[in-house]
Amino acid sequence: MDITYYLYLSAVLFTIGAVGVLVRRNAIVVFMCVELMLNAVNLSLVTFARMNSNLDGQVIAFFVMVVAAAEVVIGLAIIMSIFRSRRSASVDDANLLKY
Amino acid sequence: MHTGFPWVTVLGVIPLVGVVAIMLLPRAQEAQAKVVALGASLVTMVGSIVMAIAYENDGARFQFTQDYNWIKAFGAHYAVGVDGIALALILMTTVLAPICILASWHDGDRPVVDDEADEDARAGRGPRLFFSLLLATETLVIGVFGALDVFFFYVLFEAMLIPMYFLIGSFGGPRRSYAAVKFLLYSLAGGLLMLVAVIGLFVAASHQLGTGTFDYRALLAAIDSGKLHLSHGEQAALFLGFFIAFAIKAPLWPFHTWLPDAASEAPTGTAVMLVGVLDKVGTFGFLRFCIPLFPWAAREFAPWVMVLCVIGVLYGALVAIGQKDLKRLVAYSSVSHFGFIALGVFAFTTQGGSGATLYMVNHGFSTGALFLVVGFMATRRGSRLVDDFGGVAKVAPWLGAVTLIAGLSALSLPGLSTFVSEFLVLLGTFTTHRWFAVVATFGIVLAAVYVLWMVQRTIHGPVAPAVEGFKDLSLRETWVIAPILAVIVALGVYPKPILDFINPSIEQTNSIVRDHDPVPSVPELSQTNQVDTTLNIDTGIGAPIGSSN
Amino acid sequence: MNPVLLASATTAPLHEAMLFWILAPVMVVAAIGMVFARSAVHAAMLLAVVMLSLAAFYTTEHAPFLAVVQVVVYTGAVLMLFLFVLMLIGVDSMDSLVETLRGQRAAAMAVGAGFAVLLVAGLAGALDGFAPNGFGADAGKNGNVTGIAHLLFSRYVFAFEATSALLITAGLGAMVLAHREPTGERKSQKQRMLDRAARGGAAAAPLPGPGVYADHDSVDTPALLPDGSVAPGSVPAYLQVSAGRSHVDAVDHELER
Amino acid sequence: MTSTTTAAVQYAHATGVFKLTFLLILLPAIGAAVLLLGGKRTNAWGHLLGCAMPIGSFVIAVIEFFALIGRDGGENRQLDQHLFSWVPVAGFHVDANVLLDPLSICFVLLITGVGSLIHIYSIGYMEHDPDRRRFFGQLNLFVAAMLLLVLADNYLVLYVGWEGVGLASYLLIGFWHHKPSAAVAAKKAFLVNRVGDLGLSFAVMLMFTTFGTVAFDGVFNGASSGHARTGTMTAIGLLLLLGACGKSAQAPLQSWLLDAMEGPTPVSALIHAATMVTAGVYLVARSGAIYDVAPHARLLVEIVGGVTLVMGAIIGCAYDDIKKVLAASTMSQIGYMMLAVGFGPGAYAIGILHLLTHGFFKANMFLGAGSVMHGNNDEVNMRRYGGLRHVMPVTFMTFAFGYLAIIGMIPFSGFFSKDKIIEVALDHGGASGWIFGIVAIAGAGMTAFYMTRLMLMTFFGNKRWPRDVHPHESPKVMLVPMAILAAGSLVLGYLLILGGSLQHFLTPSVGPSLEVGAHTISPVVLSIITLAVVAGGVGAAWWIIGRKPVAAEQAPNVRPYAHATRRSLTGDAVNEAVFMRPGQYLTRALVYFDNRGVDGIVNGFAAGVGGTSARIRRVQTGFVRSYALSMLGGALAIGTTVVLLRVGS
Repeated sequence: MDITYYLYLSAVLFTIGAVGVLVRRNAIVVFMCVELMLNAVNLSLVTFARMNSNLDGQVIAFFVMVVAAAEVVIGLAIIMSIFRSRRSASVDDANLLKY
Repeated sequence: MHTGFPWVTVLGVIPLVGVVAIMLLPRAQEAQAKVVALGASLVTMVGSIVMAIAYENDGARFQFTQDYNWIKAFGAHYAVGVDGIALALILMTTVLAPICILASWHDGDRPVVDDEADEDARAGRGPRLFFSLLLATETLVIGVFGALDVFFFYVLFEAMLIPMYFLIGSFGGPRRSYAAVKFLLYSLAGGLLMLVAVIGLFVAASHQLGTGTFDYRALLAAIDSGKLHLSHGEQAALFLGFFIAFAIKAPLWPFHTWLPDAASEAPTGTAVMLVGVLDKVGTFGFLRFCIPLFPWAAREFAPWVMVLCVIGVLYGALVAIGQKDLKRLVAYSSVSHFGFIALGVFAFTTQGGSGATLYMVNHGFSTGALFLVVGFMATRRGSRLVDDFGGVAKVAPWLGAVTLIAGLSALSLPGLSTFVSEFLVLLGTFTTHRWFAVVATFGIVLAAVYVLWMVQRTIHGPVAPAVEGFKDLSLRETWVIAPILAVIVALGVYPKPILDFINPSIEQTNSIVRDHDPVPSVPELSQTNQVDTTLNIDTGIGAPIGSSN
Repeated sequence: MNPVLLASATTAPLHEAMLFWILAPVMVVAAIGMVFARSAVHAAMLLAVVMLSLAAFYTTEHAPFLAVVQVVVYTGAVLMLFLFVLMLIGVDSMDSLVETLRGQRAAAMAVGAGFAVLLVAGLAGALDGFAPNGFGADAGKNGNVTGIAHLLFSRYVFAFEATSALLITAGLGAMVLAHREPTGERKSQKQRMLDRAARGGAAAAPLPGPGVYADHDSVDTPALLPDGSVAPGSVPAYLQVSAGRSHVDAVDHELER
Repeated sequence: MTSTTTAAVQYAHATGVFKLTFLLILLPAIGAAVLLLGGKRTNAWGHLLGCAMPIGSFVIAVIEFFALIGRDGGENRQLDQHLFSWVPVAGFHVDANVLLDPLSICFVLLITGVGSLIHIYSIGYMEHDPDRRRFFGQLNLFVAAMLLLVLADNYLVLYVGWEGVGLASYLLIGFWHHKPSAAVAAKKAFLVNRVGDLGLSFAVMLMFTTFGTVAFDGVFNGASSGHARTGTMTAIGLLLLLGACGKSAQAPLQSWLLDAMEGPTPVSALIHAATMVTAGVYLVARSGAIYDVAPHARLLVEIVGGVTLVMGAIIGCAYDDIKKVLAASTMSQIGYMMLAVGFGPGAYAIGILHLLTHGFFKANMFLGAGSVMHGNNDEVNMRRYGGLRHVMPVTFMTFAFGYLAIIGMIPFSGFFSKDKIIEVALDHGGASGWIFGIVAIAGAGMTAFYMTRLMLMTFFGNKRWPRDVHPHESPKVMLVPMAILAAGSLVLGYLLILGGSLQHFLTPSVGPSLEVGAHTISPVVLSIITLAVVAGGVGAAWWIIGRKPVAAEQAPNVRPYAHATRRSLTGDAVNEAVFMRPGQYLTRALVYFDNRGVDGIVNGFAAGVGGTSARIRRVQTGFVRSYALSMLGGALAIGTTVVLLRVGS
């Protein structure tokens, strides 16, 4: 097995996550799909680190995780406060910023 | 490179000082803004007159110059100075400015009764804003006329739009926002073309001269000495860039349609400033940039430009005849007059150029007077429609009289200033482009039609019921209109002082595109013995008399 | 590095290949399932599958530290946070998967497919003839964790400090966003009890817990009063809703009989 | 070709009393300025100042006239006074100069003399008008402009005076501007004159391109040097003629003069009879050097004169409005003058002679008509007059002098001047000589007819004035000027022709009179023929009108030619059909085109941009997922492009 297969797997996961963002309306599921994309990228980074024989890729993946954690915290708080005022977690319902 | 007292800077700064003083006024005393503005503009006027006296007619081409590096990165300078053309136009600007301010005495007042929504929309308006904008306009116009750096000129050229946009958009008539936006967008479109040309000029100069420069005098010298040689294609492109911007500004047919809207919606004083002063930048630009910097293109395009001018002359006059709105009528008459001015500029003769420059000055006063009297009438009647008037001269004889005189100056009655300039323009065109001049001359008949028909329907005839209560000219109105009419008559009888400093500059400008003026086909008697060499103009009919004898 | 090593550099050992070929399809299926799961909770569970599988991959990819972080931070903290929020805003609703934006789904599929093709093709093109610079991340002398620590506190120290600021900001932000100002004056417990008594109609003593006197002590079985009737309020309302009324109904039914 | 090989024109510098020449213009100009700008304050004494100024000019003119006679003949009698440099442009220098020579002094005397009399007359005529001060101001303005016209030493300053008198004429025709008819007539006069002025301005431009100057001496010397092309000179001549036609109401620009009678009668007398309308004759006479080398242009001058002569006479037969009859007669008489000056060097003086005598007798008759109107509540319809000789004897007497002069009765002034013109026409030789001669004789007969008709309808026959009108004689301040003019009508012709005095006097300005060897018809025979024709005209008038009472109303149904005549030979209808209506359609169409066409393109462009952006705006649905889709699509597009570029390169 070639280790580049990890990269192809990463690409497929990333695409699935992207399609998920596009087709799901529930904000939380959309968020999960975003996480999936981030994870897919992390897989790539780790594989690159391995291919290049250094640890920088892993460090970047680490930073991605940290930032993702922060992002999740804020994102979910925003989803909650939106839900509180609108009783809906659908991303389609928040469409006032238009035209 | 500094010569003489920095008059241009000083004149430009005085109105700015006025602006600052107005801004410092507390709201409770905002009515004082008028007085401050009037004072500042009067001081500017006196200053410009002193400058004109200090100007040496046969001195250097540009006088009172100053030159500082502004943006070193691309060779932009703060370079100012005047030649005779700029001097004449600055004089006109500074003389008209106090008149405009006095004419706008109540235009900046906050509306007494106004519904709440409108009050909100006009929250910022008030005399302080109004008169600051007027003074700012004056500063910018002086700067534009005095700029000797292409980039500096461009910046001021565009900056002029800003105060004028707010003057029209905040203080204008019912359709003010439409007019203001149209004015702004139209001018900006032209300005952008000019920006492209300005940059193109810089690039071309930096390719050939090594270092790019915006310095007008340096560019002129380089072109004159052949160091900067623009190819025909470059000249044509750059010429068109400048030309279209100026043609919109002037405005020439068919770029004129913003003018009637803007001029008719603007408050009276602003309309005078707009049509009388601001638009001269367009025709001034032809003389300052289009012709000397791109002589080949100017020669090549001149016939086409003149076609536009001639169309504009007749078209403007004919459309003016058909107008129902007084201010629009005056605006269209200006379209016709601008056709004359540009015609003279592109005739490349001393008579045409001097006439055109003098025409710019005279048109400022003549159209200014027309706008003012129309404004007087519209204020009294509450309407600008011709049909709403009638018999004004019977009720308010002085108002009728000044309307008539303003109208007569618009139709270039001999003895009034416009005649001299119009005749010079036509004469200068006649010597080089006979048929353009002949066709354009019909414009003076049409001018008589629109002026006299307007006069007949408004100030003559039976007194219309709504006109019966008209008051005659107030003291303020008298002081507004009397100086203008006095200048019109004075320049009509004795235009020599202005012509004396215009002439050398025009000759130098034209010398770039043409070796000499056309020579009369029959030399004067003292030279009859010489060989008749220069028969470059004649009707082409018949043979010389001498041969048939 | 000799050519032999290079030749073998891109080939993973057998155990790794086996793990890959087992987990990779699971991950893909789980990811697809996540996208199409009607219930958000199911989606979260499927995401957990993907994440844990990733952690497993990290171990074989010479990234034990990241594997642990993946499990602890991602699967443990982040995903749990998702579940908490799901609980807060209600887990009962099943999302409708009917697309409301015209053409959105088809376009998303098409673009997604195109994107996948682009990525795969791009990767294939980029990796064609690629010679990896060794095999296995260079963990240095002291192993993976120490290596990462060295990097974090030397080359990436500024970024690291910046992330700390980011995390603090995020925490504060979450608090601000989730915070609700009390609308009235905060009542003391004593005052609340007095109010309750004054309102009347309410039991002075605590309500019976679920299953009291009932034939079943499940948490969703209502307590019975001494007369055999169902004690109101003995089952939390959200349990009645979420688990269906089966037990309550059954008890009622029984009693009626 | 009759190329005059005179010495080059050279003007002497004005010295001594001739340095006062500029005062001739300045005095009435000051009067106009004071009266027009002074406002109500000058109401009390305005008319006195208004009279004093032209009288002052007249006094100066008389002094200068005698000083001029006192000098030797030749060029010493042409005196140029430099005032200031007016338009100094490289290659085109025009100075504001005044030129006093025999030709201009004739006009100056006529303008200031007759003008002063009419000013005095106006004191009485305008007594009850609240705007009398304005009237005098504008009358002074006219005098100043007219003097500028005749005293100019170059064509551009002449043009200033030319349009200046046009302005004054406009103001005075529209003096009662609250009357729509007056306002329209004033506008019409100015516009028709502007058309003529076009010709003059083209002529000036052509002179400049040909000779490099517009000064009289330069142009005349250039013209007679023979270096200019005949075509150019013909063009200049025709263009000048166009200007002259406009100002002098000659065909085809005659239509304004009849309407101009809306103005107060003294204005009709001064401007539209005695002075301004003769400016065209002055222009042709002054430009003799040009016409000398442009025979085709000269022929056209003759034709215009001949046509207008007949046309005016025909129109004069049809009108019942006393002022319009006189106006038509003016056209006709100016036609005579044009005919005369068209004949060339020898006949200029004769044209001027008729101009001067006409100035007197026509002003006299207009003032008489004004007096009649004054006594009849401003009625102008002759069918409302009748038998006025009893109630207005002085007016009748003075009018009769004018009448006798215009029909050319011995020894009234008209006899001498008109007879001379007929004589010159016949002596001109060739077919054109005969044609113009016969036309001139026929014109004399027609003049006799319509003037007799006027006399009969006004002063003789049955009394037809309405009951509430009580005709009365006018005050002395009006009668005295009439009497003086009547005296002039009697003696002026004889005085001027005495020993060819006028002709000799004018020689420096217009060239010597031509000595004709043999007359085509001997002068005495010709005079008898002419007098016979005139008698025939008078008799015909008596036969048709004098024998029976005049109806108080115009006969409604008349033959087409009479109808056309009443409509001034349909000149107005032609103007309306050819210029006014198409012009109105054109302006309306252009206004529409400007709004919808030119501005339509601008606004259409703006609307296009606005519409496009409004449509593009709809893409911003607010749905995050749509945006995300576009992002992914964009990423795909960019990525694909990059990959393809890689592959391609």
